Amino acid sequence: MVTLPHDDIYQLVREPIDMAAQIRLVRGPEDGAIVTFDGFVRNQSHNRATLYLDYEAYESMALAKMREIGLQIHEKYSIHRVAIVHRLGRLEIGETSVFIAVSAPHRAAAFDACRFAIDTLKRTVPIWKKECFEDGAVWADGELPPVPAATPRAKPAS
Amino acid sequence: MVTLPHDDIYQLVREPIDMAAQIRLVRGPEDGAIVTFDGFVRNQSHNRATLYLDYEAYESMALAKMREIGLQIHEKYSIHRVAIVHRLGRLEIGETSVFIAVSAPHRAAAFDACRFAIDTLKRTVPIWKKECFEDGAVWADGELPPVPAATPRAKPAS
Amino acid sequence: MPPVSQTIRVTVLFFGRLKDVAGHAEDSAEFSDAATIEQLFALYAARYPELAKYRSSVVASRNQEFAAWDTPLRSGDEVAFLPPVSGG
Amino acid sequence: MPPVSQTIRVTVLFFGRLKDVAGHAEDSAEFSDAATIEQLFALYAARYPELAKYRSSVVASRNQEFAAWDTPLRSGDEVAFLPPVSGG
Repeated sequence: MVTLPHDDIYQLVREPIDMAAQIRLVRGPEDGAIVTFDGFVRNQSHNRATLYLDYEAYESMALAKMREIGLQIHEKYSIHRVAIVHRLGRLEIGETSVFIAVSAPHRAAAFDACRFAIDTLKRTVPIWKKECFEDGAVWADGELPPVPAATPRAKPAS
Repeated sequence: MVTLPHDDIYQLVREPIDMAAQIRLVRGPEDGAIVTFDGFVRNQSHNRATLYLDYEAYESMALAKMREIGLQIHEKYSIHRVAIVHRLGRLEIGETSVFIAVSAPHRAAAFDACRFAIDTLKRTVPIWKKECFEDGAVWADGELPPVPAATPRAKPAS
Repeated sequence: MPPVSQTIRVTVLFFGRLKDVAGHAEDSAEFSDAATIEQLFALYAARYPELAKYRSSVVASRNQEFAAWDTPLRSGDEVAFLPPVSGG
Repeated sequence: MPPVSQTIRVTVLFFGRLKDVAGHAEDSAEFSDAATIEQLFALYAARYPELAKYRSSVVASRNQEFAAWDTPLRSGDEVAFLPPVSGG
């Protein structure tokens, strides 16, 4: 079991994300590489012009799941620090909704960990976006998180 | 043959790299993802404490090879823009030596292209670093670029 | 000895389109006997028939952990019904 | 008609540790007859014997393109001898 470094960053914010600040915070003198993922609002979805997006989260659980992703990538890859920041509320075209930065002594681990982090975030972190178009708003299609099929405790041996 | 977008960025610089500016420059309204690679000076090499690094390049060829990498990733992946910036001269611990940013509508292409770009840069772009330690300086171990084994033109059919 | 009370009181949260269908984000529910997350959902599906249509595209959590539908409820639990996630 | 001059004049560049061994970054060389990059390297290896030790860990370029050792030189070419690259 790996303990999470105290200087990892897991945040839900309602203001623009300062990416340069996050990059500085994950940077250590023993590192050599930082890979970042910056996900931002596209101007269209399924060929309809997007006006803006509105993000909401189950905040306490989302933060717990973000920390769990951090724990997983520390276990799987030789990385140093990670920052995972997701913005909530109304976001305009081009604004960053999620930013992930991973530092590591070597680049392969930083690439693998950053990619694992965003792929896992999109499948497991309870955050939802509503896409707002000229003629209305719809909840975006999403992914159903993997959930235990049955609880062993619910079926005690008789 | 893909033509390189005019707004791709290929630079050799002698001042600190403004990463936030590069990220802004590759960002387009039709994109949704930017992956960046930030390579910077580690505080040690082979367990010796590094004081600083000194980078030199065969500048005209290095820029040509950087552009060639851009062309390759535009051909291989569905990306929008790329910035590849390498710094030369004396770099202190923690300073960025190379920064690559790739924007794309979807994240998989951005990850693949950014990783291909740095992997290829490290094998093919004529740049060299001298590692300066307390007790002297050495040229870093590097990779021998792949070169054609023989020139067909040199052996005309007789 | 008096009989032990079986009353189970849980907090229930709805997110995304489920919040729109249920008409509210948070509620509380009470059971006089043992119940599972599945039974809790059925309670709301009976109250808001449109909710039943989403059953196959809903996952549940209990105390901020994804949970199987047969998970038994305990008093004080926070149960959430979550549509497919679309963060990032 | 006068005989066509065969003189080939090329610019030669050394980088990294090869620059240290050759003692300079740039030179120019002349051949009175056809020559290859290999022959150009041999010329400098004869002048700077330590250079010969690096032959197996050197690649050459001609006019900013990596080039095979048997590439024939043309007047005006810029040839560079490059040790293993270590950018990034």
